[in-house]
Amino acid sequence: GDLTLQLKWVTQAQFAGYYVALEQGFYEEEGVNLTILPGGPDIAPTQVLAGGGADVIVEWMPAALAAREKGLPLVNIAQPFKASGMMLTCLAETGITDPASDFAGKTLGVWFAGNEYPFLSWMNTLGLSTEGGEEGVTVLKQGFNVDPLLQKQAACISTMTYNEYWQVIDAGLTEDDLITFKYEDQGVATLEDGLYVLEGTLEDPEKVTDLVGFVRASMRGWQYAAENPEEAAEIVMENDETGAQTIEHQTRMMTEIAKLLEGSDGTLIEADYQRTVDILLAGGSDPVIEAAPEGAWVSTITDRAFD
Amino acid sequence: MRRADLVPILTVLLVIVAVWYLGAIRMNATWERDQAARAGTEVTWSQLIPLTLTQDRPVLPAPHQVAVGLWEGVAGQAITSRRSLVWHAWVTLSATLAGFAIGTAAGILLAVGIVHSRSMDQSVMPWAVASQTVPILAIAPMVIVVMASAGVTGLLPKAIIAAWLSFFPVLVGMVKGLRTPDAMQMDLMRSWSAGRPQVLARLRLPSSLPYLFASLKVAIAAALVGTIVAELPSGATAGLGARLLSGSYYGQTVQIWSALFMAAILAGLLVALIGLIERRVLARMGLAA
Amino acid sequence: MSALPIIGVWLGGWAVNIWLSRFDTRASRTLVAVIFGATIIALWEMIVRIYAIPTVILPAPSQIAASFAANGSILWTDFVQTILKGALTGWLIGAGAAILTAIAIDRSPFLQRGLLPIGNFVAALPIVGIAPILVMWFGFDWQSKAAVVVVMVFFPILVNMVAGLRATDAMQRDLMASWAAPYGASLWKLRLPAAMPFLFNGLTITTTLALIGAIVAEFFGSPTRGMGFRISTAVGRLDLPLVWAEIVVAALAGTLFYGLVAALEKKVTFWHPSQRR
Amino acid sequence: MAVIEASGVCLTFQTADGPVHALKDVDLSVAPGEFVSFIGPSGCGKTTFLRSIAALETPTGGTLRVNGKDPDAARRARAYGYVFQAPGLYPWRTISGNISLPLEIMGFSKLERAERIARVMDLVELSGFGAKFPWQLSGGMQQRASIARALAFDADILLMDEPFGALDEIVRDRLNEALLTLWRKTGKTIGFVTHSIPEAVYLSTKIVVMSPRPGRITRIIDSPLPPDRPLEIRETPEFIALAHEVREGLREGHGDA
Amino acid sequence: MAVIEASGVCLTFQTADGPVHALKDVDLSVAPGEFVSFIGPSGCGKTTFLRSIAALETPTGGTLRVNGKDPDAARRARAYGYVFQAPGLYPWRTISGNISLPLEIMGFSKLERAERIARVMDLVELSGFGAKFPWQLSGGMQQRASIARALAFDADILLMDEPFGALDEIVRDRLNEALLTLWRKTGKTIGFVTHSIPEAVYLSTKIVVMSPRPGRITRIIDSPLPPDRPLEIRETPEFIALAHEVREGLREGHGDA
Ligand SMILES: Nc1ncnc2c1ncn2[C@@H]1O[C@H](COP(=O)(O)OP(=O)(O)OP(=O)(O)O)[C@@H](O)[C@H]1O
Ligand SMILES: Nc1ncnc2c1ncn2[C@@H]1O[C@H](COP(=O)(O)OP(=O)(O)OP(=O)(O)O)[C@@H](O)[C@H]1O
Ligand SMILES: Cc1ncc(C[n+]2csc(CCO)c2C)c(N)n1
Ligand SMILES: [Mg+2]
Ligand SMILES: [Mg+2]
Repeated sequence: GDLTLQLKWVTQAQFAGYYVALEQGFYEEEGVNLTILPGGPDIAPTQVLAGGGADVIVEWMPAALAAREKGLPLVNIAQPFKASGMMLTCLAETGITDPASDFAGKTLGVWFAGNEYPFLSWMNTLGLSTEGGEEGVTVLKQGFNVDPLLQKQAACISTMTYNEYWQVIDAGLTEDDLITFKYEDQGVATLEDGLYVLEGTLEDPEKVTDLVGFVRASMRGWQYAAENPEEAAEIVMENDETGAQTIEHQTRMMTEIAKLLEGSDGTLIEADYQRTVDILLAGGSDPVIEAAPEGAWVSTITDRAFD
Repeated sequence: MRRADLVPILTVLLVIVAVWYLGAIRMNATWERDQAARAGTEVTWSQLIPLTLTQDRPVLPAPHQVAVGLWEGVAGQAITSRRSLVWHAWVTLSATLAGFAIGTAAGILLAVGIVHSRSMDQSVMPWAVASQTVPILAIAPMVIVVMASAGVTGLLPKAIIAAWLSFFPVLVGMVKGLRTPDAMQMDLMRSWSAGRPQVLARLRLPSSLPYLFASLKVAIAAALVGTIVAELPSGATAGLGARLLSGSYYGQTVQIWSALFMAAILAGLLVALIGLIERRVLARMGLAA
Repeated sequence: MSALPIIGVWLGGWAVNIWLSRFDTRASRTLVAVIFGATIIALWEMIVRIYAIPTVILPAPSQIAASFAANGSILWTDFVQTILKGALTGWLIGAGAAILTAIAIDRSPFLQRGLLPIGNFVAALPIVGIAPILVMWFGFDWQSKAAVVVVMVFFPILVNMVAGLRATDAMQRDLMASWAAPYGASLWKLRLPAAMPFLFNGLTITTTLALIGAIVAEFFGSPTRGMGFRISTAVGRLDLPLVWAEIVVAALAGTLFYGLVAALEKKVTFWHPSQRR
Repeated sequence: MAVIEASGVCLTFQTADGPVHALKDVDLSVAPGEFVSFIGPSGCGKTTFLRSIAALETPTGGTLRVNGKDPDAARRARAYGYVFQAPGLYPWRTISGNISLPLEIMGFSKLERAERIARVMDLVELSGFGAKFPWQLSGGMQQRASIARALAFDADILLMDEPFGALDEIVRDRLNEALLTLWRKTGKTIGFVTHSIPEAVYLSTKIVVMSPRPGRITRIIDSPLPPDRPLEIRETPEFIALAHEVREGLREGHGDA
Repeated sequence: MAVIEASGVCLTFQTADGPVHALKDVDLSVAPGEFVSFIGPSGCGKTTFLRSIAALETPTGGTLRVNGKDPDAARRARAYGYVFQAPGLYPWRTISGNISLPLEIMGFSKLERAERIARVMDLVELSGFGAKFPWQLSGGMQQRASIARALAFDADILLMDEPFGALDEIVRDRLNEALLTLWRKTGKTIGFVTHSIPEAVYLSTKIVVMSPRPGRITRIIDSPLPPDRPLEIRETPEFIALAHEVREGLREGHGDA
């Protein structure tokens, strides 16, 4: 049957698996007619899903769980990404070496529109206020690019291992000029780029069959992409309507993405889920979610897919 | 534009380009100095100037860099290519024209209603003003999502945002235009006992045309702005707005400026086109200035 | 079936307005506009409830009002950041600069002929496109928003003001010449007053532009306050009632801003035919 | 039967500064084929009275009958041709397009329109200018076109409100002569407002002198001049005496300026 | 010495359709204290000549001297009061504000301004209307205000371009009388453009008849009428004869209308 997938961001190698599966005809083989909707900076996939504009979305778990608490019954049906690619990239010249002691009084760039939750959790665990001042950190709503760091408007900015970090490097800074803090290393990594549907969708057996086929095909796509990064990058390039991407950048991104995929066959690992929930629950007065969610994920789809 | 104006216009343009070059050198120099400092060397002015004008990611690209970017975008690609500015301009143009058509039709219809119904005049006008203070551009992403949920995708959501911005100038201009016939002209119609539709078709509409064209020029520019902003949030789809955004996303300032100039050229062409139609129509009606 | 009450309310509001509009007094005019608005809000509430439209798509007016009441301090902070600091400052600077420039080039036909076509052209451009660039140049806080507003409002006001300074009719200029009036006197006593209707044309048009510019610029980077920031963040958090509360603030502020400038216009250009009746 | 029959006509405008009595107790009877001039100082109600006849204003008192009907019925029966002080031509229509407009509205066939346009253009000496736009013509020619427009649909009653006010004296003389000829040929009833005493005397069979605050008729002077009037008649003693009488009548009602 | 001395004055406008010869070989000499009227069909260059005298246009040939200087020097010496056909009042100033404007520009003291404003307002019968805005007054009152404005600073030469064109006959008569009185009292030199033959004859000591294409002077008629002229003088044979002569002069130069 027909399925629509809403991506979290613009067409790039971050979503190569889906484009590869589409181009290679994996979805067709499963009898799924997939439409991929690219995202953008101000498109909230959760809202698109709620409005019925898509059947499945690629979303970060913190945003998904926060939306679930708001009453939108999101359910994780598969988790292709094992590890988080989030990090904070700082200029070495600011003298920051340890987040716990050096962030206070600094200006940090953060993405909003649902992407701020991991950062807020981290600051919560560090006990730093995000309201500015000497004791806390000043938060900037980071725009679409890495300029705040290049322009020295922020001491650190949010980057993904597979994307923005390399834009900083491409801009002419060297690894020595930078110091990075991966969320994975800081113990505050949350699950990224999972596949979510509305609870209601799972009550429709036909849709469920489609979803099983979709997840199976997607994981074949991911596997193929990880093994053939250059070809995957080519396919992404073909699907990019803006014509702004470069093949070098996409190939490199695919290589980095492959690292995040390692260790996942698409099935959500409960321990990872639990860690994410704990991080989101932690943090004093203003946790991202108030209570541990119930039924926020199912394994039925992946179980059927990878039988 | 008259011949005699050419010299002053060119002079002013020349000054702008000169100031631009100076600005580019100044703004891009910081980065070169920082790079030199990181490498532990010094740069002299004579080294600096060529460096600042050839950066890959300049803070302010030099005019010739933009010109090259524009040229490659327009002439360096097949126009069906995703990298062709012509193709992106076409995507934007089609939504702009659709929105402009919707906005113009809505503006004219509302104006006709307002001129004929006092209760419409009193109730619609204040809210039309208020409607323009809604930050439609800020909620453009939401509009797109909400429309998508209603099954409306593609060109139409962008066109609706464009229409929202362009109906207002048309409405205001047409209300004014439809009311320009003076008391004497209305009285003449009355002395011939002409009906309302006849007065509308033979007096109000023709006399409103100069106002209509003036507003259309504003409206088409507004429609273009609306379309471009509507293209911003969905960064991966086509159009000049998407180009602008992806340029910004990847720090490709040359790409931003090329898209911006393409938009400027598009706006200029559209306004000029309406001006041309205006002159034709008004000349045929004997109203040419 | 469920559409019946909706149509009923619509027709009811319309009928009341048709009846009221016959009086055509100041009070009745206001009342008509208010009833029109109230009808639309009532229809909105009914549509949302009857068709059970999800809040994340379109919240009901009642939910928006509740959110408005609950988030007073947030809305106020955003209002100060975006409207007072960003839009208003930018508008004042842009208008001031445009007026001074217009006076400066007024004496030079060369500059006028060179600058005006370019100004006209720039005034029609999608200036919001430069927002990312100005955020890059002027930083994240309100200064870059004000800069966007300055650029957006500068040319429309300049073009209007220059046209206004030239709008004196030939007879009025000849009179000045016949009195051998020096430049200063004819600027101050003839051209500036005569330019006011044009200037205010530019000023009123740009009030809404200023708001749009300030809000949109926040999408390209901002501190953690401001209406554009709040709208995009709240959408991400599916807090749509807050989004709409911000929109209401923007519309109110915009209407107020427009109204103030229009009132000032009325005071300053009381003599112009369009202001008399 | 009188074409225009006014008795006790009053018209009061309600304005922000209180009521303005534009017409008060106006009695007048105009026979078919008469040429009636209205003269009087500014604001005495000449225009208002002419407009009332044409049903462009509604009197607030008294009775006013046109062709035995009430004025609005006469208007709907298209009894009037009205010429305003300014030509009021539509700039986007050519001269013949302008003359054609009322004919189109009244539903004349294309053929008949062409025929009538040719006839009236000839009458006002504008043949050959049909394809020109109004602004390509001098003021006097425009005014003639507007008269042609009012003549085209052959209304019985021609109402003219200072039609020659803006023209220079020589042109005015010519048009006055042409108007007299037309009137003699067609036998229309003409109501004519003017500020000029010689013009009123030269043209009319009946001169109505009005005075302001409130607007009323102070004198009705019947002209003894013959229908055939060369321009030189203006230097005859009868003419000068008549002009003198009109001037006297005007002075009476002219309290202040 | 003549106040205005024109010899061989030519003025050609370069237009898109080729040159327009607005004035050709105009010779005229005006003595101090004369009242000169210019009359002629539309477009014959009356306005252009008046504007050339006031240095609002520059002749393209011949010589023109005012008070022995060139016109621009005379303008800078504030030799002119100029009244245009339309009142041309500044709508954002009250009537007294308008009259005060040239006085402010010429640097009169506040006290003197008030005194002069009162005097000229009285002269044109506008006392009591000082605080009104122009649009609150009738056209005739506005025109009188504009005359008051030109009188306020007491220039030697008063140039008036159809100042009474828009007024009704009675008001016009009154203003004509007032203007004559003023002229007799002050001995100013007045240049006056009109379309009305009786007005020209009534006011002037010298009537200049012009004709168009190219604009030139066809007759200069010196008036034998005495300086003291009651309105009734217009019914005297001398007056009528003079008017006749002017009309003849006009007809000559009047090819078409
Ligand atoms: N629509 C109106 N509302 C209020 N007052 C009016 C209106 N029309 C005319 N008047 C007033 O009625 C009076 C008569 O006006 P009307 O136009 O009939 O005078 P008139 O004799 O034609 O004068 P003129 O010679 O200046 O044309 C004037 O005092 C005028 O101010
Ligand atoms: N600025 C100008 N440019 C070109 N032609 C002009 C200009 N001013 C006047 N003319 C032409 O010069 C001629 C004389 O014009 P002028 O205004 O002096 O006539 P006039 O005698 O005052 O006529 P009227 O009685 O209509 O006011 C006309 O043919 C007119 O079209
Ligand atoms: C306004 C804005 N919001 C969010 C992101 C971040 N973001 C969302 S998905 C994703 C992965 C691709 O790099 C990233 C970085 C951004 N860049 N700009
Ligand atoms: Mg009148
Ligand atoms: Mg003239």
